[in-house]
This record gives sequence, C-alpha cells and structure tokens, in this order.
Amino acid sequence: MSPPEKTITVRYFAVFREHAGIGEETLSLSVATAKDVFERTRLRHGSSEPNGHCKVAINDEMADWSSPVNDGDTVLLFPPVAGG
Amino acid sequence: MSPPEKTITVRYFAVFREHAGIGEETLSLSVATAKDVFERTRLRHGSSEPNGHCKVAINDEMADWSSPVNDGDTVLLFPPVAGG
Amino acid sequence: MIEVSTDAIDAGKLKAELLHPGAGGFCSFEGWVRNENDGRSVRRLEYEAYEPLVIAEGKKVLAEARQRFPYLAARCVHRTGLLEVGDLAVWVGVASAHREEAFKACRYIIDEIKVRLPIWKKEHYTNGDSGWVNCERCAEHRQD
Amino acid sequence: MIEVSTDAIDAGKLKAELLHPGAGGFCSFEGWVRNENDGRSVRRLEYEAYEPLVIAEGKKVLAEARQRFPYLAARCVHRTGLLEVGDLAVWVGVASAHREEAFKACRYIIDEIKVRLPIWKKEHYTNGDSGWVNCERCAEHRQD
Repeated sequence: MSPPEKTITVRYFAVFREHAGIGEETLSLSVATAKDVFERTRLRHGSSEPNGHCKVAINDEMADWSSPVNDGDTVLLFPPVAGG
Repeated sequence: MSPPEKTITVRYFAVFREHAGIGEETLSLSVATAKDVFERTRLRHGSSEPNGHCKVAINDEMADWSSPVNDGDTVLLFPPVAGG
Repeated sequence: MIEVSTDAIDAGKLKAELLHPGAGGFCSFEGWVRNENDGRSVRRLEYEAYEPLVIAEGKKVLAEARQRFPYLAARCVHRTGLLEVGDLAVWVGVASAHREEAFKACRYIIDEIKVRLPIWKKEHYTNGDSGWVNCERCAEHRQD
Repeated sequence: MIEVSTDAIDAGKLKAELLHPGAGGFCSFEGWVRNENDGRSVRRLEYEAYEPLVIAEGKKVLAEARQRFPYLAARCVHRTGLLEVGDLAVWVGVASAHREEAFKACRYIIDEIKVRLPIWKKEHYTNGDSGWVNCERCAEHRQD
C-alpha cells in the first residue's frame, strides 16, 4: 500500500535547479521520507541517489534523508556544497 | 695566563641598555669568547649569566656564547626577545 | 556573526568591527578567486547560496568554534554572484586574547563553512565550458 | 619580505601587494596591543628592535616557512616605538594556492618571530610601573 498523497513544495538548488529548469514546484506525492521526495523528483534534478554529498532540508531546517515529510512541507534538495 | 687585550665595541639593548645607561662603548678586554664579553660587562648590563634566553651577535651575525671574539669586533648583547 | 553579500566585501571595515581592548591576536582568512582549479584555467566563478540556512548553520559553526577555542569576537561574510579572478569570495576574522585561539578558531570556521553551508560554486573556464564544483556525478544526464 | 616600521602599519596596503592570480587562500595574523598582561593592566607598549638582524633573521624565517609550507607570497612588518591599546604591533600575511599552506606558514612565521628576532617589548602599566617582557630575571640590580 503506498502512502497517502501529500502536497509537497520541492526546491532545487545550483546544478539541480539548472537541470530541472525550475527553482521550485509544488507536487502531489505519495511519500513518507525526504529520500522518497528525492527519488520521486529524480527526472527533474537528474541525480541518481542522495549520496553522502547531497543534503536535504525540510522547512528551512537541515534534515536527514530518513526524516518524515508531512503534507504542506517544503523540501529543499541541495547538491554537494562548495563554499569558500 | 689571560688572553691578550682586544679592542671590543659592546652594544646593549632594551633592559641592558637601560641598566647600563649607555647604548654602546668601546673597551679593552682580555677575552676569548662572546661569553667572556658578557661576563666582563656584567656590572654594566646587570644580568648574572647568559642563560638560554639571552642572545648574542658578533658584527651583525647571530653567534653562540662560545663564539670567538677578535680584536675590533662589535659584540651585541640581547636580553630575552619578545616580538609580536 | 555571519552574512551573505552580493556586494564586494570590505575586509578593513569588517576587521575594525572586531577591535576589542582585550584582544592581543587577530587572525583572518580570505578565499580569493584563483585562475586555475584541477588543472583547468578559470576565468570567473559564480556563487549561489541559500541564505536562511547559511545564516543558521553559520551561527552554529561560530558557536562551536567559540566553545572549542574561546575567542572574543568573530565574523564571516560570504560573497554570492559572479566573481572575477582575484576577487574576495569569503572573509573570516577572529580576535582573541592570544594567537592560539585566533588561528584555531579561524581555521575551524573556514573548514566547516566549506563543507556544511549551503553554498555552491560554478566555475567558468577560459575555454567557454563551465561546471559546478563537487558535482561531477550529481546529475545522470547533464548537458555538457 | 620583512620590515621594521616606526609608522602605523597599513594592513590593507600590505595585503594588496600579496595579490597573485594563482592564490586561492590568504591568511593574516595581527598582533594588537591589549589592555592586560599577566594580570596587570597595561596602558601602552614600547617596542625596540635591532633592525639589521630583524631583517636578516626575518628573511631566514620566511624562507624556512616557504620550504615547509610552499606559499606564493608572504610579508611581515613589525612596528617599533610607543603603541597604545588597540594599535597594530605586527602584521603577517601569506597568500598560497590552498588554505592549508597559508594558515601553516602564517603561524610558523609569527611563532618564530616572537622567539628569534631581536625585538623587545616594554609594558607601561596603568599604575605607572613599567617592565621589559620576559626580563624579570635579566638584571640583578634593576631600578624599580
């Protein structure tokens, strides 16, 4: 049984945004965790897996890939960082 | 037998100069090494021994206390340094 | 305090704000845009940052540095947008009673910033190519 | 390059002279006059240097630092004379391809300068006393 559909706003940054051709979109997704969101939007951001170098935030808080997402959440998908 | 007399210019710095009340003087001394110069001028600079914290230079080159001094040399007596 | 700025960073002004009568040592680090990376000739860099989380994570980094290497004052500013070779991309300054804490806290802050804060760097090469740093294997179907 | 200066040190100007298109990291250290040392309240400091040997030994220190932590450019200036609390007494700046060498060379240079160069510091305390730093046991018959 798939999880119920939730309204999730997904934000793409840097290479993910360029690949998606869009910075943000609101989707109806059957997802339980941040990792599910990453995988359901794979064709958009183009990355195959949330490896150790990608990061995720939920509602402007850094999160884990196993963090639960709730209806109405905003999920931020971060490619590997490179400050400085 | 004491070494022959040599004409040595001695320069005092910082606390040594203040204690000597003079920055430089030329003396006739029976000395063989830099350490001898330090000891023969003890009453001037006021320090009891060239311990590891004091330094010496001869003719603008850093030297050791055991370095020989020659007639006409200038011996610089440095109290412990404190740059920065 | 940590900031993101689209304007040029004024290092002298930032330093002046860290002056403290009890400070005997001040250490700063500056990241400059250089003309080469991994053997490729770089013409300019583009920085993108997600400011709300740069600020939040940056505050944590500064607090961690202060706990490990108690300093008196510290500040960090990261530039965003298009930068040319020689431009100042990031500035970190730390004032402390003695130099030990200033050096160590400054190093800790820049090391953590480079791996933890949501800031991305795109290199524009002299041959016209460009690429996001650390992202070679991010996208399966990148346009090249 | 190392210098001794009786004039105020212009850190911005010194830094500008280290700009290098291959430099990605710049680390600087500044020694500031602070208002306290060993529990005594300090009003001002007086630095004395023997310039010929500061220059000669300083060159050796910079060369050693470059051999250990290959950098692109480095510079050091030490102030002499009477300085007030908050004044800049010494400035060290190092530019290198990556930050590792800049931090390590900068630290090496200031550490060596503090123990090897013929520079002396006299503290003038707020209670009117004064004393040469590191010289408690230098003189047998000091006037106090």
